Amino acid sequence: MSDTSVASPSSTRTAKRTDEPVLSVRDLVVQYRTGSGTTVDAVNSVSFDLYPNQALALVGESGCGKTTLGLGLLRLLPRLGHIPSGSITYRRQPGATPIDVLKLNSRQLRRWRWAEAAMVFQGAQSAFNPVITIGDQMADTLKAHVREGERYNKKEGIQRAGDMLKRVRLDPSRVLGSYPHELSGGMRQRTLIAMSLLLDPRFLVLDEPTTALDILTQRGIVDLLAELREERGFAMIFISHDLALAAELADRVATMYAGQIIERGSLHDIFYEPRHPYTSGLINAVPPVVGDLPELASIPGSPPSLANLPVGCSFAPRCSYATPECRAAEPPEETIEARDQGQSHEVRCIHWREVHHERKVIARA
Amino acid sequence: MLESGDTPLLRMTHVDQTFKTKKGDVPAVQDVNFEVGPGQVLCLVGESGCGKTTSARMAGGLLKPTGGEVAYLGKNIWDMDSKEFIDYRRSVQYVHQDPYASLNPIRSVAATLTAPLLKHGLAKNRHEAWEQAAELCRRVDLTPPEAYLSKFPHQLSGGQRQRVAVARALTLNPKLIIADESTSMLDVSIRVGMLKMLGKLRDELNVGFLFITHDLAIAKYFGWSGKTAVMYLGKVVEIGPTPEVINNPQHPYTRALLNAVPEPDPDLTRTKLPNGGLRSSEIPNLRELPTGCTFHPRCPLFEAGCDKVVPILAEIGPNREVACHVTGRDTRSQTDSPTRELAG
Amino acid sequence: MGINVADATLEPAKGEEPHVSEEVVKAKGVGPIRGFFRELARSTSGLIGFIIVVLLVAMTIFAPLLRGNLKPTTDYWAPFSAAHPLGTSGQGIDTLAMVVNGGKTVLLVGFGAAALTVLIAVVIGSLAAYFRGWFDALMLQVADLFMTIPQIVLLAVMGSLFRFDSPFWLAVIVGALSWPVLMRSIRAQVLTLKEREFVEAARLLDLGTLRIVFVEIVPNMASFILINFIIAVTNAIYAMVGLYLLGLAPLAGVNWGIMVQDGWTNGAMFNPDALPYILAPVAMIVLLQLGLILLTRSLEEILNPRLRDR
Amino acid sequence: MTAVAVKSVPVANPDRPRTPSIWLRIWRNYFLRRVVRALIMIWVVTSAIFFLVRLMPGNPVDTYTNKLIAEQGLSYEQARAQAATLFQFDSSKPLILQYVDYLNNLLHGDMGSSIVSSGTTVASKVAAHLPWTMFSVGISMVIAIGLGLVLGMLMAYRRGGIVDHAVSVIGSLLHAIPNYLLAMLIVVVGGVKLKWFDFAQMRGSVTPGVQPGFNINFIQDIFYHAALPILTYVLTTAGTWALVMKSSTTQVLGEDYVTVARARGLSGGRIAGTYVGRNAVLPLVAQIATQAGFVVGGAIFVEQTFAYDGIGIQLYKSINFRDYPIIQGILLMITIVVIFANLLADFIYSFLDPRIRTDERTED
Amino acid sequence: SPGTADNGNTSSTKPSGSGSTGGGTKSGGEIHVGYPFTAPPEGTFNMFAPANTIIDAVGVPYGDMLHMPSAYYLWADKSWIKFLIDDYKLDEASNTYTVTVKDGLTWSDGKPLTAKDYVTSFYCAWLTSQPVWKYVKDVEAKDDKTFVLTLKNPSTVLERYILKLKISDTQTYGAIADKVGPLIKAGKTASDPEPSALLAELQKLKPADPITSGPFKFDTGSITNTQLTLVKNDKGVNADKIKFDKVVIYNGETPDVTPLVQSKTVDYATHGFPPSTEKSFIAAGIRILRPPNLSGPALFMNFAKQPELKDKRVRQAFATLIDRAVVGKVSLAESGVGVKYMAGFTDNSVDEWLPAGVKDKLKTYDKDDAKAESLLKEAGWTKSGNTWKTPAGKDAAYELEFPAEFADWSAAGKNVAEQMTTFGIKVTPRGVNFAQVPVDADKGNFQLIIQAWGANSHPHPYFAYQADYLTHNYPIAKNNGGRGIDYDLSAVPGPDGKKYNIEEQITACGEGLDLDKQKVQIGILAQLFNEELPIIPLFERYGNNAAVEGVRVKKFPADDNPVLKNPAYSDNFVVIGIMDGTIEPV
Ligand SMILES: Nc1ncnc2c1ncn2[C@@H]1O[C@H](COP(=O)(O)OP(=O)(O)OP(=O)(O)O)[C@@H](O)[C@H]1O
Ligand SMILES: Nc1ncnc2c1ncn2[C@@H]1O[C@H](COP(=O)(O)OP(=O)(O)OP(=O)(O)O)[C@@H](O)[C@H]1O
Ligand SMILES: [Mg+2]
Ligand SMILES: [Mg+2]
Repeated sequence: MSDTSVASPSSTRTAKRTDEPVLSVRDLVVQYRTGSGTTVDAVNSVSFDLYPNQALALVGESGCGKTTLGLGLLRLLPRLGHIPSGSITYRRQPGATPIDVLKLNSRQLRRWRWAEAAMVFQGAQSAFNPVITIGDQMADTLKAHVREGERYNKKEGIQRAGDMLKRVRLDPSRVLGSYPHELSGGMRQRTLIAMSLLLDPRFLVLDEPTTALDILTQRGIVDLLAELREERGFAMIFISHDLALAAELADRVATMYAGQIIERGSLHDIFYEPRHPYTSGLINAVPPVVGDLPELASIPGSPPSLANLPVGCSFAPRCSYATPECRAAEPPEETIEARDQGQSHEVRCIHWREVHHERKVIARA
Repeated sequence: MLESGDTPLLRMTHVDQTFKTKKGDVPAVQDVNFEVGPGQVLCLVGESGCGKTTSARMAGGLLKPTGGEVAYLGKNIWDMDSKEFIDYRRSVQYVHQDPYASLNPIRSVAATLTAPLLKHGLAKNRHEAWEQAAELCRRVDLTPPEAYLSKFPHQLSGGQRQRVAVARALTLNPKLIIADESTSMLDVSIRVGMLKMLGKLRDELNVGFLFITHDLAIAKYFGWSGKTAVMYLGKVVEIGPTPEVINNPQHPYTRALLNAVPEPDPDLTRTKLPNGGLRSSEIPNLRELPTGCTFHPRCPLFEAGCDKVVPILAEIGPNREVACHVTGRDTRSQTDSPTRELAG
Repeated sequence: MGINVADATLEPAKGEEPHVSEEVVKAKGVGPIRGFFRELARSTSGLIGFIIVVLLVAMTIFAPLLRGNLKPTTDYWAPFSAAHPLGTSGQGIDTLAMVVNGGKTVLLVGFGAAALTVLIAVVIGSLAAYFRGWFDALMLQVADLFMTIPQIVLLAVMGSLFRFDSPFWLAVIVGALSWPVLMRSIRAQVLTLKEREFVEAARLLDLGTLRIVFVEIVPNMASFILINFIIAVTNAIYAMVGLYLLGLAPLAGVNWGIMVQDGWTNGAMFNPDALPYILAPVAMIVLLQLGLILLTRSLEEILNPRLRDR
Repeated sequence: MTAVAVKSVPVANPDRPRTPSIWLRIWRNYFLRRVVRALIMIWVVTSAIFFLVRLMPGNPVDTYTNKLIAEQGLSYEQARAQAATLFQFDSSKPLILQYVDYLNNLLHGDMGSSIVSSGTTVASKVAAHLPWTMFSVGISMVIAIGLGLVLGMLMAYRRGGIVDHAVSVIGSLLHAIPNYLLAMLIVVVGGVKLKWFDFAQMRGSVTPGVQPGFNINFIQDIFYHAALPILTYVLTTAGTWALVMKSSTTQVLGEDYVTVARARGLSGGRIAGTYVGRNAVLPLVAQIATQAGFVVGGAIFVEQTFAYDGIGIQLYKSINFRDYPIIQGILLMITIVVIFANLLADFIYSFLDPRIRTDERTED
Repeated sequence: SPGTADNGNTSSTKPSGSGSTGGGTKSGGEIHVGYPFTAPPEGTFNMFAPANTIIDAVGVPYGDMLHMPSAYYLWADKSWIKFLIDDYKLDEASNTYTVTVKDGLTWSDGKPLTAKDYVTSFYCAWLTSQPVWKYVKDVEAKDDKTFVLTLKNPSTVLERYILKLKISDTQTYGAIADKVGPLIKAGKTASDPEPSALLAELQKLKPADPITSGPFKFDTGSITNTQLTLVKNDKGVNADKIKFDKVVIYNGETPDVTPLVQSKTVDYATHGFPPSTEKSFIAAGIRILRPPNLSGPALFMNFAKQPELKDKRVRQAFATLIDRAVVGKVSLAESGVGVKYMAGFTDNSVDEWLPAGVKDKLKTYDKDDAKAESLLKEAGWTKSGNTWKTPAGKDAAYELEFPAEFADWSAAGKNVAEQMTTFGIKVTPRGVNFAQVPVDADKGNFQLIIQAWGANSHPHPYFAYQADYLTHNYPIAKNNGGRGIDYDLSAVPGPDGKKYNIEEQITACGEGLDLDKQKVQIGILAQLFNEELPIIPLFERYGNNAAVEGVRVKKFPADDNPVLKNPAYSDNFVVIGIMDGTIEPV
């Protein structure tokens, strides 16, 4: 990858789906060191491919390692986190030489981040420097990625930042001059989204980008993301626990549980024919908004502690399909037939054949 | 508006909050009125930045209103003597919206949870406090508690932090909980568990809730027996019993919100109208509010005059109030009560 | 400090049984000292620092046993020799013996004054920032007053009225005069910290103002306070030397400060034979500070969980 | 529909007067209020200095009288009279009257004249010596703080690395050597023993005969002479700044927005400067401000060692001579500077940290 | 005795047409000396400005080469080197003193130096209350050469006052001095309002370029606070003999000057160097000259607070138990010489001032612990273990105060404390600010304190006794609000059994012109002092002037040269050597 061409917004981005993924992750493990020398595998042997213009939803229980995975992809792990094994390969364009992200030096990494790979963080409150204005932080981002030999054009920068803010339905005249603490939680989150799109990255990790947003804004953002994705062809990883949002936005869905991707497949495969009991339970737990008060189904039991995972399938203790084999060995990832053509569907459950998901019929007012 | 003659736990009357910034005043909350009684739930929904958190902060005594009155058990909290205020403080707990900021980075979960227990004598010794903290963890699904108690916030995921924050609010057995988006980072399954747990508090211990959420499904689920207030640009535009607000929304804004709720069904959810059917997705600037009804630039029911006259929050039925010229008129023409009544 | 050191040692080991809490609770009771050493060993340099400090303190305590002969000889300003490894003073006293024996007052004054400085600064600074209003305004004025009142003059006056004879009073004097700078820094930090939501949360739990300030807020800047404490130790020692140099504190007894003063007035730095007399006490002070600084490495990690990496 | 009718008016604050008087407005104005407070502070400190100075043991007339009696065998009355005329200072005048005179003169911009060396006004003395101190200490402060902050950040960035250890050791070593001793060692070792520089030439502030003015010659010369004091100050203070900055930076480095800034691909320099540095420096602003006193007060023994013509050594001398007006004059300068530097620090602080600024406004 | 001083004397008494003849010795050399001075703006060239001005600083001793006194004294052979005068004569009958000014002297501006300038100088001295006027009624210039002083009361001390007064030029000071004559005639005293106003006027003068009579003048443009340069004044006294073109004076106190000496930048410095520094000088091959200083530190006791010390045997015991030689050695190495005769004035002058036989009667209090013990026991003290108890039964424990900043005095204080403690009298040393020490001394806020004995401004013992008996005792201390050591001076038993009033005795010893009569009085005083020991002199201080030979200066006077008996601060031998050309550049 050449450093100089990074920030180009002009090149044709509406690449067609090919066999070349923009990002392919293989057997990625992320560990956190904790006190007294122990480590926990917050991400455990995760593999997936992300193709240009594709939206991959990463759903899963709280604490299962979604954020960690996202941070790992950008090599932004905190000092006690590290990647002991696995690979992350990035391809700017189909046909371009692949880049081993884990081997980038800090300078290359700096250029790569945000211009090629951006991330919207969970907890936007602390994502901004509290003592400088949003406008300045936007400008900083733009300035950091001006191409060599070029100078940062202040007016153009403000223009670009303003445009982006408008797209997330914020008033640039107000937000640009504000300090982070002067914005409401949702406004901060939108500002962060606007900032993430500022440089037209090739792929975007969105870590629960809409948790703090109301439905209309959420919708606006989702529509916006879809629209921008259409327009610019970037890929995205949409981390969320909200299946409904994933349903709205994603092409593919990966379900995580206790550090592992336990199922991945196309949108329809996952929502209509989930093969992992956990995925199925998750979908069933979403409460409908209209109609009378329903009895909510939830997955029995509680998520396991990563430090103390059960042997075998980690979902087994909560699983109604569980058998002694499940508790004996970790289930391998199996590829099963997909509903959609040209899509794959993988699942880590030895009982996948037994799992039959009832599609809920949602009553509309 | 209160069914029985109970004094409400919390009552906000004509509450205003205007932030002074160097670029001008920001009227974040204007003339907000509501009450929460014991065992009741008031859900506050609305667009981002509409003043939900600000209202909640005023209700929690964290921010002094620039106008109006916040009363706890009938007494203005800013006129309380210190003993009364302490009582209020302990009885009203608040869960912050952002668990990344509301946990002390250098205090372990155990320290966070045991501190109030020990301080207020709810636990006799460290051992007991530890046990209770573990129990609290279990209640918010942080199991096994031992794995979490000794962790520090930076070692927790977003949802785990949020649960710690909730657990902390429960330590003092409060009478009223103000929960600001306190399940937003939880996945559905855990969220349901949490809501059930909170619902139990509500039903069995008569705890009142001011429940802020943007997720109407949650408002519906948790606030079914209570009320829901919809805020827009610092004002309450619709308020009423939750089933009615959800199933029979009157304000065009509420309707738009409901229209926009996503469904966990790819085919279905993609048939929804963009913008929830609104004319514009632009959220006006609080410093330059639109004239008349502040919603008029986006309102699908816009009529001439909406941009001139400010609608008042008027009663349209038992316990139902809406601030809309159009739908208000339609419903009120039957009830014939043009003036607004204030509760209590 | 409000940090519960024991808390920090409770990282569960992998594979602990669910009802481990019992043991953990018990560990709280027994482990502080062992835990403290385990924490210390987090960082090699921290451990080295700790050893240096302990050795220095031990040296001052056991000084009379180590090298107790402070009797003068007739060999004034003697150079290095086997009998006098660091030479002798102008009075013919063995320099090494003076160095070994001269630490007690200095350490007492240094630590005492620094503790007082930090204590006043932290208490006043954090409370002023937390309460704001008249208390803050008043304390700022008092701090400004203390900061601007010329100390030489003040000390000259006080020196003529009182006798700063005991180390205790020296520590009080030095400590009482040097808190304002740190107080302002602390205040500035608390001003920001108290706006954090976790402080709000603590207030909502009615944890009590003092607890909020000193347990929730202040430990967040523990390492900052710590480093300032160490700097305050050295500063206090030299403030004391300054008092001696300006003739404002009585020269009585053997101590590093007086050695520096005496060496300075007697031009010890001009004579290679006499140089150890002035440099040895300075070296001791350097060593003390170095030990403390290295020690902070461990303490920092104890106090700030985010820094721990092992 | 007449929906307008009952639009509720926000409850106005009734007890706030409509048009506050000018004094009230001044009082309300945060900045003005702080300035007024600072002025009062200066008055308090000035008064305190006035009385403290006179409480110091010995006074110039007595000291001189004693000297005359002892050395020249005059009668007490004779000696006393001579001393009194010599010093143009009458210690028998009631203190309170002296004080009133002093304040009165001060208000008219007159800081008085030396009583030990007649005809020398305090103003001329300050004007002659203060610039040197401000020059040498000022430059060293800038260098030391700059260096210290950079090193401190480096240490925090590479916590546990070689820079960290090296600077820790060297920094605490230098901090623990008092500046006067270091100055002397520089002279003795560098100047006399190793002859790295011509110490005799470098003494003082200017080379005799070099004419002051804006010319290369003069500027070179003053830097040449200031080099050793600057070196001493920098060496003895930079380490401290580094250590303090390190601990402050370490705290900031843990903040999420730093991670986010890294994610945004900001250059290391930008992050270090605006995201880490700026936030880490906040708690140091107050400490830096208090160095203002040092900038105008100088370091007595360092100036003495290098025969640098600064105000510190003058203060020391005037204290030894009990030259009240000079002591007062110099201390007054220091007071003013320190107080205003603190004031400035407060303003700068509220400028650097917007969270405080709004807080200030809503509260006052 | 022969030697340089003698040569100097003879040569300078010869009239010399200055500047015009025989100036072939110019070699363009420089001599660098160290001395503290105050640079402008507060340092002025005004000779009558108060202390702490440039002239004052340069005045001792190098200023003597600018504004010359009439003569320099050779202490060893008690003769004068006359610089400005041909002769001086006392006429007892008319009670006048006549000074004859040399012919052909000129100021650096070319004007002649005449008796008129003497009048100017003495009138200005009247305004500044110089001690000479204690003995003088009025002065006048009979003609250009003849200057006459009319005396109030003649005294032996007067000669020195007259001859050592620096002569200042009428050009600068005349206008003010002229107004003094009428004031004196009108019977005013210097402290009256008119003279005071005049004095203020005098002190405000700021001559831009001082006119000098000596062989040097200021290079006014080159003065900084680190150094100043004196350049040759060809018209000045002895200008033709001087071998140096420039005198560079480096500003600074002991610690500042030390490295300059070490690096041999400075050739001669009069500072009192502490022993360790001195050691390093010697190691570097720098010579140490040891001129006398006639005074030193003494142990003062507070009799009001410690009545047990009122017993003279106790004081004698103290003097016996303290090894004064050690104290001197510790404080100033070779230059601190333990006091031998305990006469109250310098041991050097004992032969000169004591009547025959008295010297032998003086006790020398040699270190003798047994003797000290018996003295204490006689006085009722007891010893238990290693601790002495006073007759009142208290442990003998004292605190000894001394100025912390003075290296020699503080070393002396510590050493005395050490010695006494070893002996069993616990003495805690306590160094305090030097400005506070005299205040404490006068107010009586001390138990034991180190202060000066003897006097170095004037060789007459009268001055030494003033310092010993009066300065920190009630007669003078009362003016500072205390009673000092509170030693009763009114009826001290003398060697002859008579009771003496010390104050009267001191006055008597300085009065009149009859030296023998004075000596008798001095003899009595010396015995009184020696027996009573109101204070215990510890050592006599000698200078340890650093002298660098071979860099710029060829040689300084040899150690056995009697000129080295001159004190360094007055009648300085280096000044003499420069003036007469015996000190030369290499
Ligand atoms: N300290 C402040 N200074 C200035 N404006 C503020 C401040 N705090 C909040 N605001 C403004 O007040 C408005 C309401 O904010 P608030 O936090 O109550 O919104 P919210 O309804 O909670 O939104 P969200 O759902 O996004 O959290 C916003 O426009 C916000 O920018
Ligand atoms: N620094 C750390 N040290 C140790 N464990 C950590 C650390 N950070 C996170 N963890 C643990 O790693 C697991 C995964 O955390 P992560 O933040 O990736 O979860 P998540 O899937 O994003 O959850 P959420 O939806 O709640 O944000 C959690 O169990 C958490 O406790
Ligand atoms: Mg997460
Ligand atoms: Mg909010």
